[in-house]
Amino acid sequence: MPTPTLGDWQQMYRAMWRIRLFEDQVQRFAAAGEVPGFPHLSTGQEAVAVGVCAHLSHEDVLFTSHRGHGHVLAKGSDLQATLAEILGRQDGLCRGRGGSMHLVDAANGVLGATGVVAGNLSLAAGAAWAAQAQGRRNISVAFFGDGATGAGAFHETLNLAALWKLPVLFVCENNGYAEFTSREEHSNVTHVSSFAAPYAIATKTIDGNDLLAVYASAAEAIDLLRRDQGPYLLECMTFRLAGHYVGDAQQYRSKEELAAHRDKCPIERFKRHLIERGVAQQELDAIGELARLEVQQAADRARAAPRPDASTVLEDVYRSPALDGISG
Amino acid sequence: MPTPTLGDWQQMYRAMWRIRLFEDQVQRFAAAGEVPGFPHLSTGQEAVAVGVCAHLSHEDVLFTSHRGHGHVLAKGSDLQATLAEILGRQDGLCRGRGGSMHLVDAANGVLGATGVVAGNLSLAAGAAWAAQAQGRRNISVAFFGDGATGAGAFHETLNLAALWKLPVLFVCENNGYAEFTSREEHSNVTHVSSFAAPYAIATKTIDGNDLLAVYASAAEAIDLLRRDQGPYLLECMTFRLAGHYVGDAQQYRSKEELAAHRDKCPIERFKRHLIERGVAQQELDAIGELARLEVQQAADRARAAPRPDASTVLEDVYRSPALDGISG
Amino acid sequence: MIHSFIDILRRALDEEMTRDAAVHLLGEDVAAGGAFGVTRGLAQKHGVTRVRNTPISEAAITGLATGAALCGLKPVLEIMFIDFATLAMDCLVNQTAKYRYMSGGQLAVPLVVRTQAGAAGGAAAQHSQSLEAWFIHVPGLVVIAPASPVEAYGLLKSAIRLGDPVLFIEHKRLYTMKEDLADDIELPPIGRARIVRGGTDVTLIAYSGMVQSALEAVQTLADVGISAEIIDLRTLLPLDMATIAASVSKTHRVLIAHEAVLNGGFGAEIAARIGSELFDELDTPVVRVGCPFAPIPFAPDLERALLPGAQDIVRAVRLMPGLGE
Amino acid sequence: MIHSFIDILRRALDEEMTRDAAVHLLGEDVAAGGAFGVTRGLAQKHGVTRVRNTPISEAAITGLATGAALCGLKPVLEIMFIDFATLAMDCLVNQTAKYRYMSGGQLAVPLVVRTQAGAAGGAAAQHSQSLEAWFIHVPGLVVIAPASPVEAYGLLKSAIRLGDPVLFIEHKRLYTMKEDLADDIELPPIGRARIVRGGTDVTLIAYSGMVQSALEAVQTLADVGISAEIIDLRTLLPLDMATIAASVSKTHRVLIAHEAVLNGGFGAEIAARIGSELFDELDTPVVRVGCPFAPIPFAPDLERALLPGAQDIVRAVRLMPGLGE
Ligand SMILES: Cc1ncc(C[n+]2csc(CCOP(=O)(O)OP(=O)(O)O)c2C)c(N)n1
Ligand SMILES: Cc1ncc(C[n+]2csc(CCOP(=O)(O)OP(=O)(O)O)c2C)c(N)n1
Ligand SMILES: [Mg+2]
Ligand SMILES: [Mg+2]
Repeated sequence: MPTPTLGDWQQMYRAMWRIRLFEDQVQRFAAAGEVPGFPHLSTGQEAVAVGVCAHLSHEDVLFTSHRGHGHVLAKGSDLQATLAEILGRQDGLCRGRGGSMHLVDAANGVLGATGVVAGNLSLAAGAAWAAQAQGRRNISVAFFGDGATGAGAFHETLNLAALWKLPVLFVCENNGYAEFTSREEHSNVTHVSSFAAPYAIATKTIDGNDLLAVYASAAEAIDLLRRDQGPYLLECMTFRLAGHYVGDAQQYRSKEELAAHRDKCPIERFKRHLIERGVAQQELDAIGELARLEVQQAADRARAAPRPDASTVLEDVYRSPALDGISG
Repeated sequence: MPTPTLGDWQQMYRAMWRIRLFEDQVQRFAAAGEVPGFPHLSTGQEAVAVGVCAHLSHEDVLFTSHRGHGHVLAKGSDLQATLAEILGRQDGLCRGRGGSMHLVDAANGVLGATGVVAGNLSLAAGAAWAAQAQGRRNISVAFFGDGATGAGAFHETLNLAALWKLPVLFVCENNGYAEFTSREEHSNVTHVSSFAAPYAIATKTIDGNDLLAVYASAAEAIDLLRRDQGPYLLECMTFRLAGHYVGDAQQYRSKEELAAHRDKCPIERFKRHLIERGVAQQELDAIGELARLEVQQAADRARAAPRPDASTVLEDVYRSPALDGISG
Repeated sequence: MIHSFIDILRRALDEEMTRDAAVHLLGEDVAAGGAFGVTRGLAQKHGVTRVRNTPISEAAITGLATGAALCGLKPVLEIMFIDFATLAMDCLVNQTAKYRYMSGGQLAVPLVVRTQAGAAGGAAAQHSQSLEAWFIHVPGLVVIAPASPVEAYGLLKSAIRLGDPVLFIEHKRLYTMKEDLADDIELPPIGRARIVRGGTDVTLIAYSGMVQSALEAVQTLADVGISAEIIDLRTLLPLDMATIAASVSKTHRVLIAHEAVLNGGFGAEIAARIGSELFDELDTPVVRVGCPFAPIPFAPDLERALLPGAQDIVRAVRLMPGLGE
Repeated sequence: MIHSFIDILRRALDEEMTRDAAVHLLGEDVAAGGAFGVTRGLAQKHGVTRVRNTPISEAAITGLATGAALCGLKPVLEIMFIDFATLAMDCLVNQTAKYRYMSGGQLAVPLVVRTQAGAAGGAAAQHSQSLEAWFIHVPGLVVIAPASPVEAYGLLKSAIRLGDPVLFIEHKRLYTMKEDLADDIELPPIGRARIVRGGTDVTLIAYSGMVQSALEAVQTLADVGISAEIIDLRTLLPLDMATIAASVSKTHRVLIAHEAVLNGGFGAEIAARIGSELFDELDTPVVRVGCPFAPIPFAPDLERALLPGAQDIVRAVRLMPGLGE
């Protein structure tokens, strides 16, 4: 992989802003009662999504979790179609069938998001198996939280992926919480990367709020995968600045803890880096403004988009035309 | 725990013979078509059962797997009642309802055996939790095979047991195979004990065919558990000298492999040890003969035992009398 | 005193914990109050060793609770959404439900698994299912699905005291429903349905969230001169056929309503039994109202279109020969 | 050529693997031939990368197969006993079945999950269940349960070519059954039942192992002058109501037989539909024969006492008003 140019880095800076502002927009829509269900925001975790997805092509596939907006956008899915899906509109990515926790954008390699914690991991391994079996070079990426390591499916999948040497990158966003329960309370394993050792899976724990670190480590990991040296477990230490879902009163953590992490905001941090590298504050402001406009436009259009037609509710239960409209 | 006397060791020698001859008897019964289902013999793995169970009281509880005859006998269950259960008789441990894979002898602390691989592990942890919650000193033991480490339930349970510091001893009989699939083919993790590390669970891999080693390591482990330093994962390297189940043609392994392991028979090995310690060959023969007679008598009686009365088939679906005989 | 469904569940748990030291709660986030606040404050009151947070390990925590139930505890396990009970089916079905039988009566599993089901507000396909039909197919389990706060209070307490494994299904749409709880309520027996409202022309059989829909429907039906009797099953397993028989022998018409997918839903079993045991009592075919054959879609417009409701009951009753327009 | 059920399954798999490079087999011990020998020799022929042994990880291998199906493979996954499908329910129900719908039609899951069910010879409570009723309750799945070798051959091939997720249930008691396979057999369509034997007095609806029991019963019934028609459903989801309706409109009497527990079994759905759609055709109540409400016991005497069989069918038919003694 060629070293990114300053322009590439600026694109990534913009990508992070798009996610941040997108989530802010979802938050506003949700507060206004316009988002069905309970959206989980990725605010504060943008560097992981952007740093990993910067290395992926459309042929590479991605499976995310309940907290997946950022990953999908970083992979390149359309802002408006993604937002429209979260609003439950007909021109959303899944025609309003999936919603916030179930974004799929097949053409862009976003193959799924599961609301069941850890449910995506084996799917990602399966996609990697298909690539391996068919001799394709693309890889598969699974994003998941630290809470998912409590689930048996995580461990079953590690074993399989190691045994079959699957080109799958497991990216854990260790944000220290599973809902309202802190990491210490749901596991006495501090670092998710420790689970790789028994399987001799390559692994690393990095600062997930440092875009440079994420980018570099993902490059390394993905390079191994593309050379059949998979799988890889990348643990990104991060923090969600938002509640578990929109509306979470966050009584389980202190104002001080939150404040301390606000200072480690990945966007601010990368901004300081770019300034150090000589990018003008104005230029960065302009990038942020551009992202704001993009999100604004997507929001306006998504909100104006038509709702699904109730008469289509029984469509697409099966692929086979012969099974269309069966009642059981 | 006081050091065993020579007499204690001789009792353990006898216990191993009882298991060996019991399994031989099951094999003969099965070959004659008298055993329903597909019994899994523990031939060759006797040292693990005996070395661990020597430390358990009736209050300590045990949960075993599909390959559990030896554990149940070593824990002290009645030969005849155990065999009667395996033959599906009315005076079997479970009145013929359970069978070979599902031995329960509650009064003796044998709380279950599951035919679903790894299904017993969380139950054992639960029993340990109950003891802990009620301030009892007894411990809980789970026996399982190396194949069970592929199951998510194994890992979920390790996490829970470590987090809650449960007094549960996980005893893995690593016999190198899961059915017809060798360890190398179902995992690239050589030693099951490696799974303990992430959780900082105390662990050890030992020669499971060496009764002395099993006895000493189990003593150490159980001592930790009784001092609230649990859980513990004890990996016993062993080998099943019989097929996966009675009737298995064993095409997946060579005659040489089998022969090599016959030489490592835990009973022969322990016999040599006792002779070195001055026990007379005659005395050992007499012990073996005693075990043979015991098993023979149990077999004769179990075989003569009545079959369950078909009219009782709907009994004991529920405990509550109000639910007796409901049809749904 | 007026209680919401959530508050009344908490009260029942609190009282049972006070009454019996063997009762322990466990589940994801329960010490923090649980995802829906049902267990709020209970860890503070009864201690974190009796109200235990667990990792996200539905399989193992169900096994843990089962093992503990074998050894003297009376655990109340929370599975946050019934959709995640899919992860605990081995234990619930192969172990928990069968323990007493397989041990020849030696052991029992006094366990309550509380879970939350049903669709509301765009929770989408993986957080909205009604899967009770799976569990009524499993000998050894008891299945309860209360339709109101007061019912939930009594049924939960009865379930905790039962001594056999109970799946206790709470409908997310009922959580905010409020009712007055009398001081000296008698605990309802497990396995007995209740007549929510008497009527003479048609029997509406429902449970959980659909009892509210039936109540709504009854108003509309009354306006057109149709008198409907509502049976709230309360306990799905065992099923109270006696109450059903008494009602159908009077009305000779039956409609069964549930939110679950129609095909293979619990309504099929009820309809089959009525068709067999009350064949001669039926003036018209048994009608089932339930979810058409699709996963629950995310968009509210679609969700609404798919879910059965009061209008579906009204429409179906009015199509019954003899009651029609 | 004469084939056993096991051999014919192998042949179908072999032919489909030869025909379509996307077809891959996976499961515990499948490279070694599988627990029942179904896949014997296929690894040697098609290579161990197309016939893959897996660890004992029912959840993950189901996810793996599903993920691979999304990306161009057509996996055929073996779950050794349907009792272990309990470990894969999250994936099968929450992911596999719902993928197409939740993605708004973008993706599909061309996956066949072969599994083995039913009781025989003391396999006991955790290796003997018939759980098909759970799966017919899940929109997005197809459920097939063949009743003979030749049927299994055609249905398995049709399933592999379908393009939607199929649960393919093989009955362990049928594995040794033998049949002659013609050379130019036409593949049966998914969703179409077959008339196994024509008759006029009563319709016997069965599938999987119970079709054999029905055939036995028909002999005995013929001896007392009762002419029974047997329908083998073959596909349980979708259900072929047209074939049922045609038969019932002729016989006006129905018995449904399955090995699964009666309460909440698939028979309930069939009975409910017949009761509703064919109400006026029925001269007598629909009768269901199935397993009474208990786990499968180990002892053969008890297993035999519990399991439904030909005599239960005969007895039930002879109790039907108008056909009786
Ligand atoms: C199997 C399962 N159990 C419980 C839940 C409820 N739940 C949703 S998110 C969540 C916490 C997940 O924590 P983590 O994996 O760390 O992801 P994060 O939310 O921190 O991004 C839980 C318990 C679920 N969705 N799936
Ligand atoms: C969940 C589950 N999957 C598959 C099986 C079938 N099966 C029975 S024993 C066995 C192998 C178990 O291997 P291991 O745990 O090493 O125990 P061993 O037989 O070697 O003692 C398998 C796959 C099962 N019983 N349960
Ligand atoms: Mg987290
Ligand atoms: Mg083994």
